[in-house]
Amino acid sequence: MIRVQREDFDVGAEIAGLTQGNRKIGGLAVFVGLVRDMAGDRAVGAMTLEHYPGMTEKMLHRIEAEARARWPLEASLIVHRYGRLEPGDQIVLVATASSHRQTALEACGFLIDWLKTKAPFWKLEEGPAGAEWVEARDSDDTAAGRWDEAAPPGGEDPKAAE
Amino acid sequence: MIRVQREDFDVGAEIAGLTQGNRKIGGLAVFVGLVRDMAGDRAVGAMTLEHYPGMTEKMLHRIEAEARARWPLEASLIVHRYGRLEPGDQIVLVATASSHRQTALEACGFLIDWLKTKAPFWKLEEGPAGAEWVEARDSDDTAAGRWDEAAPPGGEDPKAAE
Amino acid sequence: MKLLYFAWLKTKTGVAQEDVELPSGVANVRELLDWLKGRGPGYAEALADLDAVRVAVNQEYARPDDPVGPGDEVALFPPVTGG
Amino acid sequence: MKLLYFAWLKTKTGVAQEDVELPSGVANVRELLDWLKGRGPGYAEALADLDAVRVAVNQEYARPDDPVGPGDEVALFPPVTGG
Repeated sequence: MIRVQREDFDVGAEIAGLTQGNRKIGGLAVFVGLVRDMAGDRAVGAMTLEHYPGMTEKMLHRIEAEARARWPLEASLIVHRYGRLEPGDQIVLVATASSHRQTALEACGFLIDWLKTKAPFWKLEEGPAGAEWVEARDSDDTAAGRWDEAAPPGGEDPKAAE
Repeated sequence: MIRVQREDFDVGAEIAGLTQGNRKIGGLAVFVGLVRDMAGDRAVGAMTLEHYPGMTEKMLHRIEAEARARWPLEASLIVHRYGRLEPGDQIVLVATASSHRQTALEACGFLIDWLKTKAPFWKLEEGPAGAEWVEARDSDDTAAGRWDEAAPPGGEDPKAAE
Repeated sequence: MKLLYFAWLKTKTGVAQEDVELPSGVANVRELLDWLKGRGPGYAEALADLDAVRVAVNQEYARPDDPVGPGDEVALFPPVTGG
Repeated sequence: MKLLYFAWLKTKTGVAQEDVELPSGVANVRELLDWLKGRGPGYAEALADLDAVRVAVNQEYARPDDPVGPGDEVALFPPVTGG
């Protein structure tokens, strides 16, 4: 299941709903991304998350489907917020449940890595010198690339031009 | 922080308490272990978790300290239950928070892997053929062994005799 | 064709969304970007470094040689930074 | 010495906890296990496969050559299965 929303989410309620009544689940892995008050050595007062409505949902559905094709999951959930957020606010929730813990943990890591490099969101950070669009990090591409060996999805996130 | 308790825990409340007021946290990783209604192909009606009071707390503290020595964590928590549990019940909670997501995810995986092979808990499963002590799995040793390369802790979990 | 711009591509072009009529000779992503560059200084600046530009055609990531046509929705944006 | 038994080691020995007086010649974990084996059929069965037995001395995992003494708390248990 995926959701894109402006409102905050309740991690406890989300994961309770996810595992409710499924007695095959032995392990639940969860990742929550939060707004920090520093980006490198720059203070961040707040940030605004822009996204591409329509394509965002499409990509999140696809990323989730890819995880479920790679790992035997009993349940999975991605919730991503957009709009203005302040330090301490929750940005994204990824949760995966499986009969075995390694499966849940791996799939959770995969989802957040892929989401970071494929879902069309952009962060505008408000710092002391004004608002700046956050630059994508090579380390995120590297992290996402770790998952390419197994079964490259093909055709995603290429450069638009050389 | 570590806790060993008979009572259930509230994941939402635990992680809210863990991240509360710390604006340096960019990523929170959580693992929850749950009782399944099957163990391999055997139905499980319930299980009882026995532990070694005193040594359990000592080992959990040490495992947590090892994680914090290896990764720059802003917060960490292990809660492990004992006593009689039924399918769907929560057994263990591991949570790690860091400024970066990979740090939190790796430390979370480390904690649950090490806990599984080092903390003195034993599961007695009640199946159709009566109660059976769960046997330790080689795959858990393998999973825990993944973390040995970096900085072997030394002296833990040896065999008592050849 | 419907064009969408996000993040600093929107700031630099000064446009979030526009409908354009494709001139003849614009049949793929590369040709579309070349044509857009000539539409004004804002576009030229936004598209100066194509390594920093991602393109989606009908909400799918697209490559330079992928075709584009009058009925398409084409989005231009920087590498994503969500999560 | 205080001895503790957990899981199926407790079931087989029939004892959860006991205080024992060490005979002379029992100064390390290996010697302790050898001596315990001779204390009755339950002990012999529990300690038949030492590969399946873990030992903690004063709540620290111990090896066969580690010393044990009268004031120690020694626990015997199978490989752990928590988490």
